[in-house]
Amino acid sequence: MHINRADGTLDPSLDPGLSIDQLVSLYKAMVRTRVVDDRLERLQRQGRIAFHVGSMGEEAAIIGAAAALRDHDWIVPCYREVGALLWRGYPLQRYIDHMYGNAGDPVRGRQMPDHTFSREHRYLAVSAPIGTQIPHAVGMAMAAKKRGLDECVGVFFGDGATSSNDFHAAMNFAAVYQAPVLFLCRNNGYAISLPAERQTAVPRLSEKGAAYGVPALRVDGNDVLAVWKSVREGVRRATEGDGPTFVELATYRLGGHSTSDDPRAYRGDDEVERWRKADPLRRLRAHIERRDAWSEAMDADWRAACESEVRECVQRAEETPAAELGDLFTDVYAEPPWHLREQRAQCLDGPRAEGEEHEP
Amino acid sequence: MHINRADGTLDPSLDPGLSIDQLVSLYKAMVRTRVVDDRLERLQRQGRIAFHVGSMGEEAAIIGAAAALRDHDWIVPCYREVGALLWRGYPLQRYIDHMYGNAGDPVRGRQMPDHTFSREHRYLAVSAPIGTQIPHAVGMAMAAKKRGLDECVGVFFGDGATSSNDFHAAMNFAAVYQAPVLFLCRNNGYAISLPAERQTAVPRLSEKGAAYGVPALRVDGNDVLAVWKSVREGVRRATEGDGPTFVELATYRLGGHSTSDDPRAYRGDDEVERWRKADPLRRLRAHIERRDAWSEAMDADWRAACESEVRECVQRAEETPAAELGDLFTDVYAEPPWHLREQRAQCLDGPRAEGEEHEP
Amino acid sequence: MTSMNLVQAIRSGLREAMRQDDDVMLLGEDIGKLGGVFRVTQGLEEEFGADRVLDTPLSETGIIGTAIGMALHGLRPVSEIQFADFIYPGFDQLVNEAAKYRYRTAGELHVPMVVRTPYGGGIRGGQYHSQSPEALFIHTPGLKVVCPSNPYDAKGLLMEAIRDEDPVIFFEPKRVYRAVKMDVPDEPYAVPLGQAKVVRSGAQVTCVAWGAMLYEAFSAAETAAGQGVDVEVIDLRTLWPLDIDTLVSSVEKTGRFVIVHEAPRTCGFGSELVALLTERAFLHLEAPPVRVTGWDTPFPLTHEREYLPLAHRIVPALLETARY
Amino acid sequence: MTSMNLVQAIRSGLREAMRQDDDVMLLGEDIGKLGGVFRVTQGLEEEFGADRVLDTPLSETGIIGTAIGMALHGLRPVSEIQFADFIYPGFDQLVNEAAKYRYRTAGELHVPMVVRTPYGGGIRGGQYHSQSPEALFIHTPGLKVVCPSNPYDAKGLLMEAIRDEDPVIFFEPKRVYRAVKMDVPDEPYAVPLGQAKVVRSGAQVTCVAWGAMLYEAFSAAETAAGQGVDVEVIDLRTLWPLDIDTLVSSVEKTGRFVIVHEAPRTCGFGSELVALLTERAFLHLEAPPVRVTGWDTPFPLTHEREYLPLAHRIVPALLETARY
Ligand SMILES: Cc1ncc(C[n+]2csc(CCOP(=O)(O)OP(=O)(O)O)c2C)c(N)n1
Ligand SMILES: Cc1ncc(C[n+]2csc(CCOP(=O)(O)OP(=O)(O)O)c2C)c(N)n1
Ligand SMILES: [Mg+2]
Ligand SMILES: [Mg+2]
Repeated sequence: MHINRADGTLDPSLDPGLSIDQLVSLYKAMVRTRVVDDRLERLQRQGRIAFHVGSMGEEAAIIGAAAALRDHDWIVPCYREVGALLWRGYPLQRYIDHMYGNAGDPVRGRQMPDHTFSREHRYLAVSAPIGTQIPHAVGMAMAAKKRGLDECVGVFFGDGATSSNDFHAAMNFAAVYQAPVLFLCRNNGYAISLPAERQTAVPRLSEKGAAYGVPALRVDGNDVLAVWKSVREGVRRATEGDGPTFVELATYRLGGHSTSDDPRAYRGDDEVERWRKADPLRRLRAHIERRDAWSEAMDADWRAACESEVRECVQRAEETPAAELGDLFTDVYAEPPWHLREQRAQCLDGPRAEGEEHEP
Repeated sequence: MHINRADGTLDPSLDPGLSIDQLVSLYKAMVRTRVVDDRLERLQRQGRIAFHVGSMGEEAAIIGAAAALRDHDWIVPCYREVGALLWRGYPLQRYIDHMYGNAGDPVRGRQMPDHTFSREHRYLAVSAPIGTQIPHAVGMAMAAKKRGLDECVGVFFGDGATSSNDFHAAMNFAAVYQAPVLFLCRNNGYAISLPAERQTAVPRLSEKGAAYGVPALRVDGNDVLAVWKSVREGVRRATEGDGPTFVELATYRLGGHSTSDDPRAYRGDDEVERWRKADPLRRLRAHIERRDAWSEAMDADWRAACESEVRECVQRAEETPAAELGDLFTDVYAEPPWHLREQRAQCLDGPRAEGEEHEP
Repeated sequence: MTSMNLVQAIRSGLREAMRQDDDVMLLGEDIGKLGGVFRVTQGLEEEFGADRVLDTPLSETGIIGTAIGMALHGLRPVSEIQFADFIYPGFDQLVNEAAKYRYRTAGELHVPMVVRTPYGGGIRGGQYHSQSPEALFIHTPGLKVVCPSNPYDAKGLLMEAIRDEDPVIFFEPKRVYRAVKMDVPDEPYAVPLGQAKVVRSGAQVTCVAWGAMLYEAFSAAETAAGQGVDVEVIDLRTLWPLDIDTLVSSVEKTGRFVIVHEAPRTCGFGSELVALLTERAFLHLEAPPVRVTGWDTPFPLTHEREYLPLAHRIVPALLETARY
Repeated sequence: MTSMNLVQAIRSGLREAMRQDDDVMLLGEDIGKLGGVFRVTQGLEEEFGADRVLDTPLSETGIIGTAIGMALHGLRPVSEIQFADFIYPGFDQLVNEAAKYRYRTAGELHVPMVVRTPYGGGIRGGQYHSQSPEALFIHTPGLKVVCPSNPYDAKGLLMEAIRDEDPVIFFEPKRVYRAVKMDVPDEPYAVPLGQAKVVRSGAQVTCVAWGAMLYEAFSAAETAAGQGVDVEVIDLRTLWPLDIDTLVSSVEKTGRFVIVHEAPRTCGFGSELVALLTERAFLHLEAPPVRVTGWDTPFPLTHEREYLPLAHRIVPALLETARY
């Protein structure tokens, strides 16, 4: 599906009729996410944060899908969807604190950067193992259904994750139990270095729905309107008792897999250039400009506002002390058993690490 | 696909043209397997063997597929396919010895009954965890392909196994690497007590091929000719470099899951009775009788011959001593390390278990 | 009070937990109409309906993975893994997800769930229906591991595990399922997690066991008594977190100990117990610790009674330790 | 001889093994053009072709499961699991299949394969890029477990592991990958499995370590020497089967020992070493055994240097043990 054309016009037969305010909000959120991404990448290169996994090029897929879910629907993320969390109003400061693993980090310096969560925003916790979150989403959806709640769950994952054990189990359980869940597959062309064409022998990931009896479609993931419309339709199906839907969001990862990656080792600049032209920000901007709801000046202002917002958050994060050492030992269990109380005391009362680790 | 009609006639447009001798051999093998099954079930009820998992009703699927593979193609079994191993000439005595875990057991009393193998007959080793053999088959097929051998691999598994992690990984790898492998899915209607309709939301397991780009078809698994023809076509594809094929062999498990099962807890007699009428032995017999290659008298003679063969094997197996105690410690590694040499000595030199285990 | 075997007591625990709390759900293979291959859940689908007793597709990844999602949503899923030998397809979900959820969300989200699974040998199950993988889970911070030896403890521990806020792996000694009967209250009750039980007090050697091997340890202790050696037998009941105090005081008293378990010796839970007790009771030790365990081979079939650490192997260990 | 870091030495081992034997194949995620996320396989796809260096779909089940099939067919697959933390989706294939194949076919079929995987902390990887799950595999009869600490051993052990007829899990200390350089022969050579190495001899305390922690143990020993305590440091190299003789003779000499590892303490390999050495050198022991290990929590991020058993925690353990 394809609605927002490159020239900024919409396919009138498919236009889901979002208001211009909504479209502008979406655009602004996409730009903000991009600005945050840019800044974090620079911070990592400067050695000020350890790691970042960005979403450059995938903003329409991520934020469009988040917008189509209702605020009380759960989002179960992979690790590249912080744009969806920010869309829901998660404070940017909290995210940046998390990136620094400091005392303001909601996960208390226990996880790598970009592995945050927010119960309040109904956004489950990121974990690194690929695919594991997919059955969680199905279980949550089954729980919501059992409790008779008008609630569904949208779970994000990548093209690579379709090969995981968890994807297979989750799709099957979702169909068997008709769980109100949306499988939001960000096909960004690569699983680190492996192109999607070598991940699987089928040309479209949406063909995987057929194995399970999960209705599936593929949409242009760089077209925020197509994303919104298909996901909203999935929400409707889920909440009307029609079970799961699989939506392949066909997009492209413009950046490296993460700041640890060097994409030039496995793909050509020409390919990236081609996709830069399909940048989802550019496309939506063309549309809202065409409708006179946006302009060059507004764009510059908004970017500047986002930049200064991030700058302030970063400054505060760098001034915030590290997460407490004692936090190392809490939350393993609801109540710390004897051995953790003992180990905590040994650690806190023992010698501190100084200087470097020892290598010959 | 359906070729051998209930009245014994064949659909001429689909008849693969097996010779009447071949058909008689197939029938005889099917009867022999049934007789062996019957006898083992009785032995288990008499407490003379611990366990048996039979193939009553599935003989056409198993033996038809084995016959369509070439002798040098590997068979990778689930646990219900001893008929395929016997078809390849595995000595019945060896199988019965295995069922007794005695000194003649090729696995030296280390595995449960019906978990045998034969390298010589290119029949891999049965293991109990469901689905794990499927990627082995793909790896073997990839190896055969890499070595340029004219060899393919047929792997058996049940309807339940399609939900396993291993099925998913194996189908995907097979398609990505175009491995010369045949996925032989015995859909016998149940995974222990769970009906296939509740195992997955798709009505035909062959629909699962679409997710991977593995050509898939469903055939009447009680029709040995349809089984043979579809599997042989898969062999042709595999060996001509066209990659994997998935064949759903739609059949029915007339007996319990194993001798430990009580199928009346989850299915009605009427259902079983309906399927008894579709017994694959009956159907093939009707055909070969119609062609005057078989008769009531020949049938009785053949059954009697099989029965006395089994009886003799059982008698010999019961006279054979148990597998040696020292065998407990060999074959963990190619060479026993110190700890196993030590443990072996402790065990052999230590006290022997007597009488019963201790329960209050 | 009703006289119940282990299967009946566990069923009673499940039933009472489900009656008390509508959020308790069961998931597993063949647990519906069939009532599970060991019939533990017999009658529960009938009583509570197929939306609380989910007879699932054949996927341990799916069972454990969706149970985690249910628990995150506030339900209390109790999964059955048909045999402990088949828990590995769900291993990633247990060790990387269930075990770490509370930690990685700083306590805001957690996974109150129970995974029940029959374990151990003695039913002629060979290498795939006899395993005792408890050590793998004890090595995983964030999981609790329980293993009752008798019907009374089983029901009480199970009900407590279901109420517990952390993920609990609940190992059921399948060899004991129908072999032991005792009076069990029909109403709900709890046996707290984390408390071992001295089932026989003695002065000369401490013998630690759990699950099915408790009976072997007990019987060996009786035999040893006949030969003048007075053995204290401890049933761990909860393997982790361990009741360290009960163990240390016993060993401080006896100065000698023998650990019994079915799993292979190397890196089995016995090694941790030896390490903990040696570290903590070093000056009291009068004999080297001894482990009587399964051998370091896959679980065999024909010779399973020579593989298992049955009384005939425990008795000499007790006598030698006492006389060291 | 070329000066190589650990990554280069392992790559050299793979390259030589592949040149020697056309049956040696590589499988793993991103191991092709990218050369793996740590670049260990860089250049190998180019040299040996994409049909010997399989850049696989994202499935550890598929990688290990198909590798088993290849090994059964006579190939010598060497799989890379991108991080040890991600080995669990393939755990069932490793413990139920690879480990048990030889046993369950009475030696007629077996699985000569190697699974390489970077393990351990120190690279700011948090709970999913820092784990040390060696104990889980040591507990599994049928698997061998190797963990080199330096480039020379790594190449020699890897080449030997590839030639070995049994499945070998080969843990690579990722913290050492680029941190250590030493002269390594360009040609093939073997370091035999099952032999530990005394890297510093000493009379008063035995300190056992492996992988990245060897350097911490060594450094702690030097510090202790400055305080008058003479420590013997042993690099295990092969974790299982263990070189028991080297360990026991050392402890018989010193009467005291300290085990160091990154994995959580409980049911870590340290507990087995404590148990074995206590059982076998009981009368020589003059101090309780000590384990300096990762804490029993998931692996943290910010405080990983307080989680790891670095020299600052080993030194006091050595001194206290020596002075006990
Ligand atoms: C089970 C597992 N195996 C391997 C990895 C290493 N890894 C991290 S991200 C990644 C690729 C994921 O690709 P995809 O699912 O397409 O998501 P994307 O990063 O493209 O958004 C891999 C292989 C992992 N995290 N988990
Ligand atoms: C991983 C795993 N989970 C559970 C089991 C227990 N189990 C043994 S057979 C079986 C059903 C298999 O059904 P299917 O694949 O249809 O094969 P069939 O027995 O019908 O031939 C189950 C659940 C197992 N062996 N392995
Ligand atoms: Mg991707
Ligand atoms: Mg079946």
